[in-house]
Amino acid sequence: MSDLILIIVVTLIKSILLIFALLTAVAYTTLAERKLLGFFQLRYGPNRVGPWGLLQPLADGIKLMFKEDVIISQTDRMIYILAPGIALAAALTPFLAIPFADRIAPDVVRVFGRDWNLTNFGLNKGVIADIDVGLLFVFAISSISVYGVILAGWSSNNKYSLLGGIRVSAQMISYELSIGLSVIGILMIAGTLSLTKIVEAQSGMWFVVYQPLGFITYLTAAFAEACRTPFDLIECENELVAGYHTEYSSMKFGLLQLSEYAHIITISAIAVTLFWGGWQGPWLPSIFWFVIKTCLFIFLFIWVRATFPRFRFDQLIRFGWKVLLPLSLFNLLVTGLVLIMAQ
Amino acid sequence: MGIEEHLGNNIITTTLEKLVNWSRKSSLWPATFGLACCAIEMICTAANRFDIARFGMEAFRASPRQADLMIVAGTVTKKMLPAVIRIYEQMSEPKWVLAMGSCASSGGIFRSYAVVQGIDQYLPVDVYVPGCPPRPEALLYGILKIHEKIKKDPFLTKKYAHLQLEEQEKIVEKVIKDGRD
Amino acid sequence: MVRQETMYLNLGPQHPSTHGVLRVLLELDGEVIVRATPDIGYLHRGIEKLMEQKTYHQCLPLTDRIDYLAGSANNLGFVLAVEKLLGIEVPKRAQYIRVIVAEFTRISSHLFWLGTHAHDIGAMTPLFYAFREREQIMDLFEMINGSRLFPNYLRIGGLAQDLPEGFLYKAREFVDSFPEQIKDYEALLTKNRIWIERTKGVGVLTPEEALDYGVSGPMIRGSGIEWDIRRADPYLCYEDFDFEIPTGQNGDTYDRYLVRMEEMRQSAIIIKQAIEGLPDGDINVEDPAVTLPPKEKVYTNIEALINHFLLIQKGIVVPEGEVYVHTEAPKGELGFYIVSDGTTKPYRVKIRTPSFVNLQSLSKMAEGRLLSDLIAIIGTIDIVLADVDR
Amino acid sequence: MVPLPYYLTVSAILFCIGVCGVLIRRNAIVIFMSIELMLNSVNLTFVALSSVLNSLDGQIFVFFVMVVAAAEVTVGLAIIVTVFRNKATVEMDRINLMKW
Amino acid sequence: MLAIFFVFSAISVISALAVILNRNPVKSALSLVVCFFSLGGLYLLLQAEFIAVMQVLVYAGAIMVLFLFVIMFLNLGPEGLKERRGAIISPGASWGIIYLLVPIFLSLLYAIHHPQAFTGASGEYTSEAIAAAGGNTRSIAMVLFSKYLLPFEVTSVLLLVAVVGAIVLAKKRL
Amino acid sequence: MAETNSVASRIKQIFPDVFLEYQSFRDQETIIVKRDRIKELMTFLRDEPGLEFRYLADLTAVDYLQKRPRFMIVYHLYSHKEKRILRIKVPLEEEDPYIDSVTSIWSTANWHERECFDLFGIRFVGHPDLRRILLPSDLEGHPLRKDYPVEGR
Repeated sequence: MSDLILIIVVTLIKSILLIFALLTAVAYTTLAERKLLGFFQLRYGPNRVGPWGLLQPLADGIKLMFKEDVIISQTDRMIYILAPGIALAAALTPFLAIPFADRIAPDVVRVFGRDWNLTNFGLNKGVIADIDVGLLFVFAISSISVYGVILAGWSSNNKYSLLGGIRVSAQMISYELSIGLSVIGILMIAGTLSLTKIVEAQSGMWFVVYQPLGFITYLTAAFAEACRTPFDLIECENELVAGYHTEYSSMKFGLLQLSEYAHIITISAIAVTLFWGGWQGPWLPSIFWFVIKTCLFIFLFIWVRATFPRFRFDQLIRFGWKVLLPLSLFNLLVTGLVLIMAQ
Repeated sequence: MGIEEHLGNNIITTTLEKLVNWSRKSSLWPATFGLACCAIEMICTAANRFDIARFGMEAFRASPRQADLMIVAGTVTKKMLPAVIRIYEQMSEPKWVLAMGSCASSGGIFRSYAVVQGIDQYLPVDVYVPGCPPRPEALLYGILKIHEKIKKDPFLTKKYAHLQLEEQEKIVEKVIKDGRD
Repeated sequence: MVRQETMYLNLGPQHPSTHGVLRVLLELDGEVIVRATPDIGYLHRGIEKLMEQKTYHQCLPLTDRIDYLAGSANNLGFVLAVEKLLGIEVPKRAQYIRVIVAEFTRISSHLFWLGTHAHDIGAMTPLFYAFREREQIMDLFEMINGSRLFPNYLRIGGLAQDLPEGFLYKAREFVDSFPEQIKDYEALLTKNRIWIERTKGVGVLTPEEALDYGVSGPMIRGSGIEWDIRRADPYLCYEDFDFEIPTGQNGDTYDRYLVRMEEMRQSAIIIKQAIEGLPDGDINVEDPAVTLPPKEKVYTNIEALINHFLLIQKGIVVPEGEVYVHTEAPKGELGFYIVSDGTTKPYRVKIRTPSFVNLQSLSKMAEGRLLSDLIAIIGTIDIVLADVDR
Repeated sequence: MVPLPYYLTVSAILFCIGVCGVLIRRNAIVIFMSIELMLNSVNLTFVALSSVLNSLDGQIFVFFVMVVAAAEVTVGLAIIVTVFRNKATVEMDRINLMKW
Repeated sequence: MLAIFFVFSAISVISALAVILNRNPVKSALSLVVCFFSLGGLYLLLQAEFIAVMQVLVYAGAIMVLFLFVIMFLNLGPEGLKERRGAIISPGASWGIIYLLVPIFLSLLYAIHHPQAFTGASGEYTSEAIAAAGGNTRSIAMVLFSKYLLPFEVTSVLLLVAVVGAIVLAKKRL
Repeated sequence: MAETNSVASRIKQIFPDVFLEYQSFRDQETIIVKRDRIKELMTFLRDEPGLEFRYLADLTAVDYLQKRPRFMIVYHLYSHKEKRILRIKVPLEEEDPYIDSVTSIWSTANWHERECFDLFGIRFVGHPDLRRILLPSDLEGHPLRKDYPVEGR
């Protein structure tokens, strides 16, 4: 019984800390984006609110919280309110299975005059739940994340939002397949679905070396998954005003916005875990490596946003089916052949 | 309005008020709302030389629901007026209006059958920025004035001045009437 | 239970990518546009009516605000029309300076088009790059007459004043560095796969359609018709300059993009030639009925004082008649049709603005395309709503 | 450990609800969803029995059912879209393609 | 354990009812998603993790998105999402349902509560054996790629046929 | 001048019943015709070899409040080949000012004619979609008429 309590308590502590860290990270990703975009565009970016504009996300958050919350009358109230929550939850949940550090606590801790063995259930590991089918879990949850957008778009009772919702469902069908196929090469090499084991398998060499094509297809599909430029079709302001969150105001809009950036972080973290060795790295503590690598990916996302124009809706679908899918299949084939040869 | 309606009137509220006013001033998102010539100078203000982003204001929101500040940049015609009012009403409280340029303030040089002689006949304007068109610096100055105004806004200690229902109806009637002729 | 019906979508009048207050009524089948009907007039300010109440010189500030991205180009069209009515021609130096100002206006207008067009298609950064150069031009405008957007520098019979000191040097500096800076945009866009995908084959106008719809400027040149009023019907002294008229082949958005990019380069070349060949001399016609006397004379000479008084108070008397003068504004053919009844105020001014006519081809180009293409097409027409509605 | 009959009861209830849906709804898409519901209730039986009988065949069968369901849904929805294009309705009462 | 089972099964039954009783097809689809989720929970209880995740991934993540897409795609008009008013169940149908379903349900219940019907030879995959083999997923893979290899390959053909069929059916012009 | 005169004379020759006057001011030629055969005339001007005014640059109206006839429709044609502008003017009476639409000849005339209808109240017969274009649809009066006050009614 005491084991169960231990599991619950430790997992709770880890989850709360992680959520707190993640939400802060998400808030500062927005600031980083604004600052970096400023940098790319020969501007300063926010610099008046706090030193170097560091308090900007805080100000945005408080302001949104104290803004009037408009709920339009002709809407499906429950779904309308639920949608931002679903979006944010689905964006954050994959972190449950992502190992963010090697180990974060000693094997045995002495609390309340008692030794608690943390090695059971991997409680001292830098992951909240070391799920046996971690990879599948992550993809299952991220396939759910479109519901937030679809529902927000549908329940807003606004044609622009609806178009955003339709776009996301159609676009998701086209890239979800490639994103799944592109990581199968990893599975074949690592021989496991558990994310911790995948990271451990990369102690010798990062998988991006073995799977360059898989990485590229994953990354491209990831841009579509995170709905970022050049695939930010569902909320592109020049066509659909604000897409699915046109009718959202106040903190609900804030949640949608948070979920969008949380999605970027999640996707980057998955990329790091699968292809770039996760927390592996010399000299520094493992968690630093994880954070640094993830930040690099976030930087890439922002960089691309500053550089590229936007695809058209049908072009994305065609791209997904005609380029990404064959590429990832080809990658699969090559990986299989090489593995057979190696045996 | 948001949470503040559920808060009582007590000692914490003054501090809270300061905090919230600070946040509102620091993250005043304008609605993308260019009507005429002044819109060009507004875009210049957002562009790299003047860089409105420094004040955390580069988040030009396309959807009025998420915007805090409506910069009426340019001539408002009678045909456009209903749309302007509608957008203002779609914005969620608290919201501020800045009349940019002489056309928005008074009709400017266009004293003709098609032009509204000043948007303040229909919307509560907080700050007027003169000029035809005002230079970006002038617009920035106007925005800083709005910041000052927000800082002094006693929204917790005094109930926010909602427009009364009747008044609102009157305005709507007036809009419909004026939009027609 | 459900009828299969097309969805009606109302784009604008306040929409981020309608470049102002255009409203487009869309009939959509899924995301395919069945019919796009532009609804204009949201910026109709009655300029033509207002002009009938004002003296010719008072009309000048109004013309600035027609196409507010190219204020001086509108000034130019108007003063040329009035000068034609008067039957005068301005001195060579004034003509050269007018060319310089007009071409700078063209560059700044095209830069703005580039920025917003790219932004509409989703590339944010070109907007800011374009504004970097545009601000330099704004500085130049500020030098010549004190205002950024609307310098209002031209006068009937000449110019408001001679070029300030240092202008030519700065202009020269800009023109020299400009081709290098265009490379920045080209690096971001011209060879970008996504950009090409988004613009090639979108919004095609064949030469026949272009003529039928009466489009002008880069629109008609993009369709492959080499027609530039600067060359076809030279005004000012454009025949003195050596420049090329770029044309496209397919008449699509990409071609028009290339045409405008090349036009900016050509404008820079024209300015360079104009600066090099800038003659000395007067900047106003020597006609007391048109030109204000010099300030020092007004203070010392009674005749000059009366002349000044009359011109200011009454305005220029323009002989009875009517002219239609068209110029190559940045967006296309800008025509002023002025009917004079022999007084100091125009009897009727009709402004044939390029955007008004060009916009008409929108429904033709957008039919059967996707919603995203509509945004690209609106961008490629390069409209300014004040220019459409007047 | 939850007794097997419990699972089977839930499965039976779900199955019957699915049958009801097929019988009473007019909307073709909802009928289709009811069929999916029935398939899922059967899946539940498979998984429950496989766990009781210590055999993986049931789970593998579920796997196949999912594949078939995916295929079925693609084709089925395509048919519905086509029917809608021609008849402008997805109501079963009005879709009488077999009757001329 | 039992409590969790009851929670999941209650959710699944209620949401299944919502599927067929909701007027609005979008809401039906959403209820079905909830139902699939709770079924996934039940699979987890049965220690079929792989199937549980697949349930979420395939059913909730892919198939239902397709459903939603089609519903939203077909009902673009503002009135479209509301079905015609009136009873979902016509009186005649309800009697038919009672006559048809009640016997089915009762016989199912009877069968369920006579478990001798289900006794068979117990397989070799006890939970200990599965754990020893490296988990549920690995064991399934072992069986799938040995005993069921042919059916597995055949399903790929089936999927291909389905994709081709769907394209042929739904595309306006090929 | 002679060349232009030839345009005028050719019109006079082919459309003698509608030809009214030829004017020239500051090298710009104006031909005034009656409204009756305007479509035929315009088609002729567009297609006739040697003229080929393929491009309708502008179409507008002028309100001569005091004069009779009150309105004057003004077409500006441009020939890319000849690089020449030609102005065609058509007088219209105050009572029921109408004229045949040239939309079928040049698509660009569509909006020009709508604008003319909007601001002057001139009816274009055979126009596919004659609605107000610039002003709100429920406005009364036509603002560019000289008897309409500048600040509106």
